[in-house]
Amino acid sequence: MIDEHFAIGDSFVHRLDPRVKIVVVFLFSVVVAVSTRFVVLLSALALGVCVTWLASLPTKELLRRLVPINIFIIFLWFFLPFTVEGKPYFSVGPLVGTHEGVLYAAQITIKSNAIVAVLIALVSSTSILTLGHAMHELRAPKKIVHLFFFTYRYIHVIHREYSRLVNAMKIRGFRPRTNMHTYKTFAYLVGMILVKSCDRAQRVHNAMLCRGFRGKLYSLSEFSLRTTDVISLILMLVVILGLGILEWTKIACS
Amino acid sequence: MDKNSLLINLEDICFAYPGRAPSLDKLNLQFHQGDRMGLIGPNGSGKTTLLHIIMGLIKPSSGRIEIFGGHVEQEKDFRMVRQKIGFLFQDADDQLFSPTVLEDVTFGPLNLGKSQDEAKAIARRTLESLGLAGFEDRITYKLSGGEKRLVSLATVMAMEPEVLLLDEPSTGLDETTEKRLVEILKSVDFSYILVSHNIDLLIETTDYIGYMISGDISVDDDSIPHTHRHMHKHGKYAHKHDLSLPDKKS
Amino acid sequence: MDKNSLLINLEDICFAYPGRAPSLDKLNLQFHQGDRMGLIGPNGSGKTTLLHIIMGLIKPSSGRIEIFGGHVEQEKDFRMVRQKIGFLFQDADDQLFSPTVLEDVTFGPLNLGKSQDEAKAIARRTLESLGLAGFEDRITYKLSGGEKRLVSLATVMAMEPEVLLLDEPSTGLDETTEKRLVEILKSVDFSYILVSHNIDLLIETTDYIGYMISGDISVDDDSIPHTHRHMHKHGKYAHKHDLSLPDKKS
Amino acid sequence: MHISEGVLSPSVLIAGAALTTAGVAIGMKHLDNEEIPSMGILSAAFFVASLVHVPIGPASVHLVLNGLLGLILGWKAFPAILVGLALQGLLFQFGGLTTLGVNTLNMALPAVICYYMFGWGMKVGTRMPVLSFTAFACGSCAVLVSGVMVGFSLYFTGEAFLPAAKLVVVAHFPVMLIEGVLTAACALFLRRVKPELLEGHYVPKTS
Ligand SMILES: Nc1ncnc2c1ncn2[C@@H]1O[C@H](COP(=O)(O)OP(=O)(O)OP(=O)(O)O)[C@@H](O)[C@H]1O
Ligand SMILES: Nc1ncnc2c1ncn2[C@@H]1O[C@H](COP(=O)(O)OP(=O)(O)OP(=O)(O)O)[C@@H](O)[C@H]1O
Ligand SMILES: [Mg+2]
Ligand SMILES: [Mg+2]
Repeated sequence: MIDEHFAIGDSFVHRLDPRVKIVVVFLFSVVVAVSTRFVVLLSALALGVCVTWLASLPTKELLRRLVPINIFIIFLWFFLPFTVEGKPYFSVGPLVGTHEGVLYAAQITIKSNAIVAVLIALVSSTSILTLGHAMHELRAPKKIVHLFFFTYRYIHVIHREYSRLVNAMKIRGFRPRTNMHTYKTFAYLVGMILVKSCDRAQRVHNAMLCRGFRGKLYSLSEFSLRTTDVISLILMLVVILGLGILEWTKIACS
Repeated sequence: MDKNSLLINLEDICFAYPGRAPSLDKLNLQFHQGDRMGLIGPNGSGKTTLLHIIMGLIKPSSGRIEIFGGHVEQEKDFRMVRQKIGFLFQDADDQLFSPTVLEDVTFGPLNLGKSQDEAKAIARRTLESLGLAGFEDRITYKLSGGEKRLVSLATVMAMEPEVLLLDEPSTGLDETTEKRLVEILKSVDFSYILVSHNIDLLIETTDYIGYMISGDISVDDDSIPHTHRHMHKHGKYAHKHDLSLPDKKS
Repeated sequence: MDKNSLLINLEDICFAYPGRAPSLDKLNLQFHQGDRMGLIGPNGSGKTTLLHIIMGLIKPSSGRIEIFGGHVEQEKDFRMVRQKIGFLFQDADDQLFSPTVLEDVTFGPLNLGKSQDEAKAIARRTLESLGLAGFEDRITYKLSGGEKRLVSLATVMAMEPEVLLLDEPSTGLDETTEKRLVEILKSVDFSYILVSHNIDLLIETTDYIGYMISGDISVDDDSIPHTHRHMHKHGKYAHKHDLSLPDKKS
Repeated sequence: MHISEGVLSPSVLIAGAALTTAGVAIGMKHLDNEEIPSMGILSAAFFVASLVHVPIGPASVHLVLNGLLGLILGWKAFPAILVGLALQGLLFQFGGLTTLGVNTLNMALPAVICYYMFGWGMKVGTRMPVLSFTAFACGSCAVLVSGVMVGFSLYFTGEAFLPAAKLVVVAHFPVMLIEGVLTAACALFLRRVKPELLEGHYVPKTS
């Protein structure tokens, strides 16, 4: 479950400098998130599709990952067409859907999918450790970066401990149901994970002390921008700027 | 069920963890009522994986599993299996999750639909039979390594299984506790499969030894001594054990 | 420092975890330059506790610790100790906390004030000497159990210690990896204390064996064979080891 | 509940990001360099615990546990949740960059509030019934406040979200109950097994 399927690969996108990817994703997400014009949103979505295609990610897995956000979007579709005021467009029983409401819901749908498509294509195609190093290079606070590294490192160890406990419950005939026994068992499971992690924290701390730890953490990372990275960065910045201008001129006109 | 009937029958089982080379590769295994089988093999040869397959904790990508004469495939088939086969995990210290020993040992029986009182009675009985009387209210987390291992065994035995699978039950145990474990194994009349890197232990507690290498088992007695420096011991004890078979209580 | 000088000298060390019976009880230990000491004893007899005391990870309630000829007591005294004594933990996952192998192995040297480049050079050299060349960019959590153990050893060796403390380094390892470990131990010219439940391993890799029981050590060669069925082996190999002492490279 | 990318208005996104930055900064002040490894390991534990799915009738919900997290970590809940959500986003695409601020705030602020409201109940010597009651209240309140904050995040984006926001809050009610029960049982477990964890002595310190 916590494997990084998309990080394996050797497409053009996979080989891009991770710092470039982070900067691009960030600017793209911000610009698209504040945009409202359909021209802009549709171009953004088209761009998202292009980038995922460039990253040659397995389509099925990609669609599977789009499911969670779209569930929330579908939930919104049940409300927004009826609650946004405007010209009546259709009706379901006593409820009247408006033109504006449908447009608004459509806008959100396109925005969400465009942002997440680019996020998946650029960020999930990088291993999380590389991303951490790139964040460090981009001058993210050191403490946060190290917290990120340690959390990520030990998620795997603790997840293994967790699966062992779950398996131990399974082989003793446990079946989750809606009852107190189940809730109590899960509470014990959570408690046990916390207790074990606490002990592990102590042991890791000791191991670090034995290697001269005095509160200073280091990261080794060297990235070097290649020409393709610089060109891609400039290209994408121009595209994002274009989207921004397109959106902004609307504001200027209206 | 009659003696020497086929309890576990695996045919051409293949399994690979995602993104890994196959851990089990067309593995075949026949395990009969009354068998006490040892299993040895290098790290990563798939011993633990095999036991997990039998318990239905992971599903093979191909192959056929028959247990107690029935074909098992679905999660609900395995629920029945798990009542009859007890499994002691590698790292058995990780098997306990309840605050007290008594709660942990009653967990299995409660899941099998026993009442609180019945479950407690079973738990007390099991603990006593393993020499753990008086441990009921101890906090599991604070037990010593050896005690945890024995309590884990109690939690499995409290399910009253017919077969035991033991994955390296003696690693990290001192000799006294290991001996106690051996005594327990020798005294119970279960059929069992015991995985260990310690050939002396296997020789002492099992009738025959399978050698697992890169996802397959060979049960060829002659091939084992070459892999271990205690070969003279093996020769000596193996026969003694073979002879002692008819003495078993079962 | 001259050969056979006293490296570690513990006098009447007492220690108890809060609310427990004493784990160490008036323990005395003299450990000299060039010694290769084995330590065996039942679970909970205080072996790990002893090693933690030496590293200053826990502080004794009474008694005196002298290391490298100096009295150590405060945290800052122990900082010096930790540069000269390397400690291999029981669980490799505790020791490998960095994302990649190279980062983990350079962690120690960097803390000792080496520059990034020096640290990397040391790390590469250490990895190579353990047969782990090419492991630099592997992700630590994806290593196999045996690899993790060897990389842990590398992280400790990269500190270039004079003494090694090894806490059950071979548990859960198969014979191939265990042999590799034994070869490494035999080839390095460290003094070390090796804790293990496996007496064969101790006999092969150490000059004498201490037996720890309820918080105290007795280094009485005669007392050991009685505790183990391989006594004939011990008698045989122990002498060989004693003889081989002067041959050491150091 | 996570809010997807592209839903919220810029002002809500900016406010969320700003408040989260402040919260994380305070959390980081409480955190020595030396504690970072331990905090990371504990955050990882909460991350894994939040993958637990508990059944409720025919459906199942995953645990949030921000009440318990707040009790144990206090202000450090902010960095812990930030990192946890970032990793969730990277691993499962449950959220993205622009909503990271709002989503962190919605989970971490209730955790901190509960820390101040119910932290006293976890001290040594509290009687068992008091402990279980405060733990229950803590677990359910944290989820309730989270739900209300998610609701408000939507409502502040536009009046049109009001019915959806109300439903989001209502959907949190059953989760509240489960979280309360689980937090109480978990606190009792910790009290028996490792009481110092509940009192904030979880980080190893070199003395
Ligand atoms: N959860 C897992 N995810 C991915 N790969 C795994 C997992 N568990 C085991 N493996 C891999 O599957 C192979 C078989 O592992 P398995 O644990 O069955 O070996 P084993 O014979 O029990 O070894 P050991 O003697 O060390 O216990 C190994 O290559 C191992 O790295
Ligand atoms: N962190 C701890 N808190 C409380 N008690 C502890 C702790 N660690 C060890 N003990 C207790 O101290 C005693 C000595 O433990 P120690 O770990 O030193 O034994 P050991 O000889 O290393 O055993 P093993 O062979 O199982 O590793 C045991 O009774 C143990 O239960
Ligand atoms: Mg195994
Ligand atoms: Mg120990």
